[in-house]
Amino acid sequence: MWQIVILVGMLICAVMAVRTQKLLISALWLAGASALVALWMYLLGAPEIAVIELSVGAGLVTVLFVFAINISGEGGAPAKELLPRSVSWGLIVLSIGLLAWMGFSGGLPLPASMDGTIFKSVFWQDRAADVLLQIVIIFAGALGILGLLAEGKSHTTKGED
Amino acid sequence: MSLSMTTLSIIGVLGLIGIGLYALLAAQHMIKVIIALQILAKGAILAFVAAGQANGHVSLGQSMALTIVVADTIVAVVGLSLAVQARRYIGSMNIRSLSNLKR
Amino acid sequence: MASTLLLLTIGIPWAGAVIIWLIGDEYQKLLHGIAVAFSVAAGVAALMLIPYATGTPIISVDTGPVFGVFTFAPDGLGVFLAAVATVIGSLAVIFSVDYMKGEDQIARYYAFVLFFIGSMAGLVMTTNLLLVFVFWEITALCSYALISFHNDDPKAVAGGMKALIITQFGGVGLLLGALLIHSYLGSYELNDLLARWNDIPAGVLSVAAFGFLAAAAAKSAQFPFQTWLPDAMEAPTPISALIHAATMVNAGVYLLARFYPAFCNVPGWKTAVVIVGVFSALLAAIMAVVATDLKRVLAYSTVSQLGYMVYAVGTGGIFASQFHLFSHSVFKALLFLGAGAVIHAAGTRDMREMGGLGKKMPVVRNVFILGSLALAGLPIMNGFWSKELVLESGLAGGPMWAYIAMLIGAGITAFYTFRCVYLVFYGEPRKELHVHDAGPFMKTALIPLAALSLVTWLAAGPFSLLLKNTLPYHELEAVSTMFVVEEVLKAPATWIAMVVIALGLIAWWQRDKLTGLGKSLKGLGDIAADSFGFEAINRGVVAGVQSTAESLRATQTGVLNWNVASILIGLIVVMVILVMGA
Amino acid sequence: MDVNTLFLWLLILPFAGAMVTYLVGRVAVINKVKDNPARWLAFFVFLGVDYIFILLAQQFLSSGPIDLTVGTVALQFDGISLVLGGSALLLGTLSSLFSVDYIAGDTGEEKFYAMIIAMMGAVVGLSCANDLFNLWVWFETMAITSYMLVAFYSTQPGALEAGVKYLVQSATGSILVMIGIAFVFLVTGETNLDILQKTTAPASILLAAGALFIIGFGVKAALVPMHTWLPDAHSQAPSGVSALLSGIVIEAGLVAMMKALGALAHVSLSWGVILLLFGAVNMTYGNLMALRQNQVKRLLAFSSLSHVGYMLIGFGVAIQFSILNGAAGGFFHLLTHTMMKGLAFLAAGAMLYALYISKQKHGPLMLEDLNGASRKYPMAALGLSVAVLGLGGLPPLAGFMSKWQIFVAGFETQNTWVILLVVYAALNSVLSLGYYAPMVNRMYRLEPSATVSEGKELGFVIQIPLVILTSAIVAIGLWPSAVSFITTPAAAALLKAFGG
Repeated sequence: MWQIVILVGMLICAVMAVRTQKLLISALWLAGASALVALWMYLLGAPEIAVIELSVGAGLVTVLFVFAINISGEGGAPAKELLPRSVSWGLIVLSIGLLAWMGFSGGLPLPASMDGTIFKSVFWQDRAADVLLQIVIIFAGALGILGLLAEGKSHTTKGED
Repeated sequence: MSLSMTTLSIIGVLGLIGIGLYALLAAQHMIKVIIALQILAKGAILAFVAAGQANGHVSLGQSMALTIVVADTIVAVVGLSLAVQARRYIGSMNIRSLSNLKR
Repeated sequence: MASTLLLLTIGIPWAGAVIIWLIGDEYQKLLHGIAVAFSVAAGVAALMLIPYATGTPIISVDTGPVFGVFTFAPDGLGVFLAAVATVIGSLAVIFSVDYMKGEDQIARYYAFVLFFIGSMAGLVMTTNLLLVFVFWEITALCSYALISFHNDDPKAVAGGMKALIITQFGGVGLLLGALLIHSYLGSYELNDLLARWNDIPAGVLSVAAFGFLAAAAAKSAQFPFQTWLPDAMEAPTPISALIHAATMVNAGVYLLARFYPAFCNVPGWKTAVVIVGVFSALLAAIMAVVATDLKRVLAYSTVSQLGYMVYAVGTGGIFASQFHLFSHSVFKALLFLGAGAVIHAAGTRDMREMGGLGKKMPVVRNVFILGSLALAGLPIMNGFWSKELVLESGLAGGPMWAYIAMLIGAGITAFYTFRCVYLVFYGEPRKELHVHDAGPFMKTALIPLAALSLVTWLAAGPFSLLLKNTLPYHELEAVSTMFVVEEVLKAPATWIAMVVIALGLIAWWQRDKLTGLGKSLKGLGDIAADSFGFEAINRGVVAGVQSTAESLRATQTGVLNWNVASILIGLIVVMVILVMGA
Repeated sequence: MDVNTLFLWLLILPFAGAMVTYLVGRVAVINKVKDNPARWLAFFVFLGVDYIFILLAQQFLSSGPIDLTVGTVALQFDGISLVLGGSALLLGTLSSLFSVDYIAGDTGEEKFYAMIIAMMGAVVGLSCANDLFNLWVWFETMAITSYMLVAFYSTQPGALEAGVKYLVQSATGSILVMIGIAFVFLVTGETNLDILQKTTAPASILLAAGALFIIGFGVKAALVPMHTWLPDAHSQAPSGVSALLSGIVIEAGLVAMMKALGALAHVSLSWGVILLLFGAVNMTYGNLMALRQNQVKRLLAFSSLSHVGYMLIGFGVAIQFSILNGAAGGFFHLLTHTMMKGLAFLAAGAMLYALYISKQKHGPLMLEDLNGASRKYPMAALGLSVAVLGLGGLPPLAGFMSKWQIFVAGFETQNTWVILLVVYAALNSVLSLGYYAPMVNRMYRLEPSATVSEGKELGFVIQIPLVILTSAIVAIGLWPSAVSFITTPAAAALLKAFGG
């Protein structure tokens, strides 16, 4: 029963993150959702990823959001949606409904016994290829931010020739 | 309640995805859009962990989930910097002012 | 030797095209010289190839199962049309030296002309269906580039686009046929089809047959695809001559004649071919009567004469159709180049502004009249013999109504031909035009053509022998020239035709007395001037596509939310399809 | 060096090279070196990767697929890697050469080169991935590297807007793919593609996974209606990047989709049908949209949609009817589209550079600007002409031959519907000439537009890629079998992935 409470809490946090008008509050709701997701994953027997999600999802990302909101300021007054609300609802209900129906109609596999592998060795050794690529992704992300936020004039030398 | 943890997790995943996608349809501010992407990412992470838990390969599931955390954080960061840049050079983070390229 | 000559026939013009393109526009004189040299050399190579004519491929390069064996065979049909393309083509090039003097971008002009000639030679000599399609499309591309040569003129560009799109549209029929044949025979080899057409299911074969017919009709500007040819008149006049006499439009008739043995057994195919021929011949002839643009008259006459050739194929007269094609190439090149000389001198294409030009340019007048006589089918011009052969074959192998329609067409042909000659060269000058006779290069091209249109019919015997010996599947008989002469002179059909043609002439002579009739026909004339509504259909299709495209642009909203929504729509659609399909 | 080490180097070198390029470039920027060495370093990194790739390709052609296992993650150098990796490296090399002048002096030059190397490295890796999750990671790496490249002109509103839309839609697609992978993993506990292909059985959750793969990867592969980011991104990116996006990235999305669907080959019998349907829609939509465009790069971007349609028909026929020629034609068209669209964007980019960028203007290249361009920019005009005529499917250019092979495959099915679809595709080719041909015409007009007469001369280096690609397109058109040694193994690999 208490699992359902966590689950519902998680979804409510997400809904609030979407519904809230103030961006800062919205980011905080997101952090809340993140924390509950982490808790849920802990319950699923995945403590390592839960810790990481807590620190990155609820910590780092929130900081980044606050930082960005600081730069940009709060958004303006709420305006009418660009997409009619009924269309949005229809699309979501249809697509998620279909997904859920297709997902559950065949029945989910029964819980299997744990394979007993250790996260550390799976992550660092078995999936080393993914890990190496994460480095590339981080590198690319860093360059992306640097490239985007770089101040200064474009075409510094071209005007001279 | 006879719902298993796996079933509950999948419900949670679908819920997060639905909320995230709805946010993408309704959001008018770039920050909100990035938040929506983050909600979607949480759904994906949860899906992998739940899948790993269900089939017994929980470490494998965690490992893949971790990769997703990294990738999606980077996406969020790049997205935020794009948004900040848009604020600087377009003057707004609103989707309305980001819809000049069309037709 | 034969394979070398064959490669030279295709390769020389292409090499010339590349060289001219590399030289660029700087050296005008050099360009003219090179173009003439290469085109004449190609013509010589093609003529030298004639004695080596054979039905079996002499060049074959295997490129694997998908693209087949690239084969070339200089059989009677191929080598003959290659010779027409290169020889008439080289005369058009010689004519261009005067006509295009001082024009800008002359390199582009000559490069495409030579590329065009070489591709046409390739089209008729390859026996691989894929290569047929390739060359087919290249000729379409070249005609587009040349029709819209004056590409600052929107009319020229539009004319070129129309030619390209319509012939490409027809090309889809060729593609359909070629691929169907390949999928059932596993080969692109043309002779395989002619030998093994029985292995293809009847329904499939008939789709292929009608696909080829559509392709041929589009290329030869036949009903109902005839609308592009008159608009192609925006091209420089030597190009019109090239398209009408040497290359392009011949390809359609060639295609029908080439595949006749495989398709003649398809139910309804021959009738369809006859109908296409008759409609084209009659409609175009009527349009020629009301046209006032000199080149348009000639363009309609081309459609009409091609109609005769198509009709001949439909009635089984392969020899007659190719023989008429031969005559037509010569006299139509002559007429177009003559018209080019007139237009070059007069600076207008409108016949109503001409008149009385005969005295000022006697040479052009004389050759033009010779060409007109051939077009009208008067003895002893080459057009006479071949048209009579066509009509005779129609009487023997086609339905009676078609024959009568074609006879009427012959009468109308005579009528509009003489109208045209009279309006241009005789009567009182209607407008003050400072004209001069043709330049030396123009004459170099015109005079041989005039001579040829007097004598090519003498080649009937050798020509039929050539076809018989190299086209084993066509079941042709060799006839001697004398036999043809006797046959034509003895046949009552000839005399009927002569009477009709004479009636056409008398009608022109007595046109003033026929005003009553003329008035009653005015309605028809008006419809004819508007291309019997086909122009409207063309315009409607184009406008429809354009406006659909324009309204479709609204779907690119540029709004992020909608973009995401479209992803979801895609997801829902795919899931529904999967659920329904499962 | 043994094959496995070589393979590893093929995967690592681009990223190592990217980092080194960035560092060298950064140092040069800090020290205010006038001609940043990063531009040439990038080119040489590409050459190095090309060399390793060729060695591996030779090995593959002589003794079959090369396997590499990192931990438990399987990678395989097979025919698909040969086509996609080869195209990526070819166009990447030429594009980096092209960008030497184009990007010179722009802020972030060193990052630009690092990113294109990394992006192409990711495509090569993607083409080798034989593990469902690893495939996604390569895919995501490619996506993240491309975000910044699209928004490279980070002070231009257009580029930023395009970047935002691209990022959000691409990330959405990426999440959908992840959910799909999670579903597959949930049911099977496995991510190896070979094992998955043999073990998966029909189940509705796996059908959902397949739908998610088609849509998720379809966003990147620009299937209509998931294509909406493409015209913006392709037209706003620097031209070298536009060429890569249009010539490589969307194809990489398509290949990733094929690989992922291969894992679910036995789950449904209708994967091929869905691809064929998307193919039909893509062709029509792309052509109609391109018909009314007046910006050159946007027009080319829309035409990419229709070319994805042709590839989809080839792959769809191959999957649905197990016809080798369909896959071979699809890969052949992938290869020729890489060359043609790459050339088209590079040639248009060369003119954009001469007319606008070199004067520090950021206007779009309009169709009117092309008027009379052939006199001043003969090579760029010729290249663009050859490229668009090839795209329009005119022989004897490469695009015709690849379309032909797809058509041959369609007819080989001897299925009326597929044959009608192929005829429809051929009619679409005719329709596409409606916008390609006038474009060529413009360039050869006599009266140059005002923009052209004020344009700057083009340098030598920027024209080298144009010459190479133009001659390659003509050469392949004249001798189409020249590349069948690449496309046939790729087709075999695809059919094998679908258990055929």
